[in-house]
Amino acid sequence: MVNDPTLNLLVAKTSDLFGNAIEKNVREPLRYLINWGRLYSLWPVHLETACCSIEFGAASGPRHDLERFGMLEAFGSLRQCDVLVVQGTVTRKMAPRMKWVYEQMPEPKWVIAMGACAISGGLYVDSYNVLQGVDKIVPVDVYIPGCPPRPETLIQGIIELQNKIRKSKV
Amino acid sequence: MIETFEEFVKRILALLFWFILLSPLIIFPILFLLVPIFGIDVTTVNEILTASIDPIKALKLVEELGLGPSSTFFKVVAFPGFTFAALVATITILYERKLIAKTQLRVGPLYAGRFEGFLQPIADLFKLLGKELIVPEKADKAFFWAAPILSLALGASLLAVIPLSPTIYIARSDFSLLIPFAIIGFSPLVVLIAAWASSNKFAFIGGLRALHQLAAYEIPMLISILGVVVLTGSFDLMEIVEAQKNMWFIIPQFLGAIIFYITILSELERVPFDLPEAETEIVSGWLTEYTGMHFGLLQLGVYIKFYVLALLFTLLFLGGWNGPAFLPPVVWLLTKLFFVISLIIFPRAVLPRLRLDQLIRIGWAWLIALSFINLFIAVIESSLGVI
Amino acid sequence: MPKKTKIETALIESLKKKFNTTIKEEYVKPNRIKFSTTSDNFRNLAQAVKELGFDQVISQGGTDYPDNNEFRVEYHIICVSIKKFRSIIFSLMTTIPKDKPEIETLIDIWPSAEFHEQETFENFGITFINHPRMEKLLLPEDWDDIPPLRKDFHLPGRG
Amino acid sequence: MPNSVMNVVDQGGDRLVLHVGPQHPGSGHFRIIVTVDGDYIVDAKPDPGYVHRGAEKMAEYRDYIQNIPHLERPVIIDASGVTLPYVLAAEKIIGVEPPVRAEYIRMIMAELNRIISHLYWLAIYGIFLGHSTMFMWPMGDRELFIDLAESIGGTRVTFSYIVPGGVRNDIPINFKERALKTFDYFEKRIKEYEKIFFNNPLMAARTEGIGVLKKDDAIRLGITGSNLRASGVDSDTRKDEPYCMYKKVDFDIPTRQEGDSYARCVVRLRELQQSMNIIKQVFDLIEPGPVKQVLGGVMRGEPGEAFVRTEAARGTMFYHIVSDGDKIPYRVKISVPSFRNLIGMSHLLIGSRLADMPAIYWSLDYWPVEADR
Repeated sequence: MVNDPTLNLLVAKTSDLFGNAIEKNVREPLRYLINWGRLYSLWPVHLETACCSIEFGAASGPRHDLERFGMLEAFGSLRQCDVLVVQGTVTRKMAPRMKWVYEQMPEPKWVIAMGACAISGGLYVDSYNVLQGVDKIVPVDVYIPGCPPRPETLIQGIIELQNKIRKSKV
Repeated sequence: MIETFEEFVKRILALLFWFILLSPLIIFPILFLLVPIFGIDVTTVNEILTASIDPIKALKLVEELGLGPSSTFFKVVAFPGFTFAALVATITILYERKLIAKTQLRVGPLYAGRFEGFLQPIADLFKLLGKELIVPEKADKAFFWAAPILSLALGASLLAVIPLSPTIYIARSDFSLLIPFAIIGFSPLVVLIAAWASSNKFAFIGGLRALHQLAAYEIPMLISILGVVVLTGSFDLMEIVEAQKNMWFIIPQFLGAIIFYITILSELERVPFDLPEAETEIVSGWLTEYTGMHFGLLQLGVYIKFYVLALLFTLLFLGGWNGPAFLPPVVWLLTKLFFVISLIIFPRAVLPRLRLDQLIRIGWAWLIALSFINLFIAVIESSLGVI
Repeated sequence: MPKKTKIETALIESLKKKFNTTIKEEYVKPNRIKFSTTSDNFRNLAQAVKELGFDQVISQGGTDYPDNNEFRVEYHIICVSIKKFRSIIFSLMTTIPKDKPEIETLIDIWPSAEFHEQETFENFGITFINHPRMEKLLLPEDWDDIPPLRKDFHLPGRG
Repeated sequence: MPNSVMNVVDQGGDRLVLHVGPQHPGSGHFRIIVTVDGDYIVDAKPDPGYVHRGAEKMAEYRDYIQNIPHLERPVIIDASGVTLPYVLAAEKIIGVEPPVRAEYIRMIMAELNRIISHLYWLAIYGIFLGHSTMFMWPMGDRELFIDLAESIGGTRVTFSYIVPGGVRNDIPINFKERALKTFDYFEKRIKEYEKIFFNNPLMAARTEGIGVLKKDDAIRLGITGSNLRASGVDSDTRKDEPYCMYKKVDFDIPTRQEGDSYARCVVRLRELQQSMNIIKQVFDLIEPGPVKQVLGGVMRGEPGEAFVRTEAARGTMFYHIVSDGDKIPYRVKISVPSFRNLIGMSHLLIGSRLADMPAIYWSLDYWPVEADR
């Protein structure tokens, strides 16, 4: 055993240096690369819960064109999807199905709560059949207010989600 | 924290700089230890040092290792083999998305990679690499894993005998036209394995549709290329291309080219024959249960098949690498190839999907009859000495 | 009050001739005719209206009157095939006691009433006898509260 | 479970039970449980209710003005079409008459909404048949009409514009010029739609003779709107029982005799042209004046009832409002066209092929949110 404090310090410093170098030069670029891939390739699940779906449709139309951000419109199977856009009110009948859809999606996955109804129940807050906020059953990353949100607002929300992914750990 | 693309590029450049600076200190001593083990004919250490800054010498060294551009390994792995095919497949994916978007008055991918979203397929690839792989509980696990690998293997093995120019090819065979079609014959099997192993109803229906479709369209596909064989009297792609020096076969074999084009669309499950993946009917068809890189491999396999079939169309009907001499043959080939790829992509923008019974009726009733007529035309032309 | 037109008068007269006093004319306005009858006689009235040519149920619903302890069941019938009747909406109404909320279904007379009756069943708990699908349609499968459109069902937080 | 729809399970054998929805690219907010034998559908059970928000119950807790926003949400594509009959019924109960100019503006709004709704339908029908360009083009052109409606109503889709006593505000000054410009452009586009979609032989092969709804069946099952007109019945509430100022304008009711999916498509395409035609005539008829009758205090209805129907984008929209003299309605019964057309779906699906399901389903223009309310 070496008990010399100077030597110990040297070993510690060197390992710190190497650790930092690896952190800075290997893991960070790698993390950036993976996150970069994820944020430009958000495929939404086709789960329409209520009336906000028409503004989602309008956002994938030519004027707003979500594909600019790498979102593929109307992608088929939820097994290949990354983001669950809750398009409006979630009713008591839809809620278990939506949770099921969320559980079947592969990790990593994100949830966008689109519209006032998905955030808190919105206009239908006192209805007997409406879930007051989708965050009671699935974790939500980005809330997009509006009733319904304009496509521009939806795009803003997607950019917020991209910013969130960009800063997230891998 | 790296947060922007520029920072990332800067960091990578800095890393490269330090690597080049430090490599003589760390890597070369190791190299000197390793050289005797490989038994390379290097007389002096100095040669390695010069090679590290002189590309011509480096190339020679690599060739001595058996990895040079003329070596089999390089041909299979890089050019004109797998890497090149995968690159073309990636470009095809991007090209398809941009072309379709422009037809639909949109811009398509725009922000991934600063310029016109040209890094979009790479982003998709990185995304798929980092995704969780889900194997359904009730799936047949062995086959579920096997299908993506089989799909890619099938695509890759198609590349073996197809030449890109008189000098660029992996292997030469007298039957280089038949071999790809023999391999393509396995693709229904791969689809069926993928569909059956998923143990999903939609996948199963998709698999059965694919089986019907591929079986119905393989026969007219084979018969339609027989016309070319009759005209040249050879199954060798090299000779077929050489025979088109004066006239491309699309002129005497116009009907055959059209039948071959239609069967390509069907074989690749493109619109209007994309029934096995018809989203609004059966979710994603036989791809329904595949996640992450499984899905990526299946798609890559399909797109490599896309490349091969477009290449075959170019070689058989568009004169392959023949063209005015001011450009190298392989450039001519690639130009024609991308024209054919556009042709295959474009129906997606203007046609709806067919129904299974209509598709099978077209296949069995029309295309087979037409392909036989085409064969007769070829026989007559050959007896008249058109070519 | 605007005048009744000829068509409506003719319709009312023909119905009145058939049923005498068993049916009650609630009101007749331009394009709107409303009759009520007892729940036993309701089917006969419906049959007669159908024979006049009124062939589509545009709406079917109930209303809860807790003070009288009864439900009103109302069918709104329009005519599509005969051009001169197209402007008229026929409203047939009956009341059934809340203790025994049962009435015979009319889907053999008007098949278009099928989903409407199903909806009235789940919203009020009114059973339509002989209806093939007396089950939940819009409400969640696990709904175990009282039917929501009854007046004694209160929205959460709205007392 | 009490609901027998949930109990449909695979019995083994040749038949396969497919649950299409609620998460399915071809279903929307709705589930249909189909049993297939080979490629043919032998049984189809619709399972709506995924967007049932209890609008009828909520309407019993809000006064006549407050009801408008939540009643238009279910038919968000056709927001004016769904609020117009409600407002007409509420006006009968409250006892107000809107100014003439407001009636014309209501017509403009209703017809604009019909165009917006039909274009959305056309877009989804394109993608349902696998024709992605036909999704994008109508979606893009729809934005132009949304711009027009937005300049009147203030929002993109949920206007809450038609209120008891008139409309909220007057139309902008240069609206006529802008609208005519858009119509000129769109009439050219309709020709392009015909070229790429309606006259496309593959599209015809997919829809002609598919989902044939005979005239007798259509009447018997209570089918309404464009679906009824495609089966050869020229019934349109705007002609049968004219409301607003529809008796002053001259327009055709497009009908087809075939009753198949293709006929339903073509009828809707012709209706687009008729709607533009109506708006153009309204521009000539409309005269300056007030657009709203100012009502003081809370609106109270007379005890009584009113039932009103209008022709919304999908068919006849029917409201039955019962009032007991309070400021809130006693009962609001909404009968929406989608709900009435739902019965036709299983009728048409049984016996057809699985691949024809999207072609039949969306040709009925069934909007699940509207049906569930």
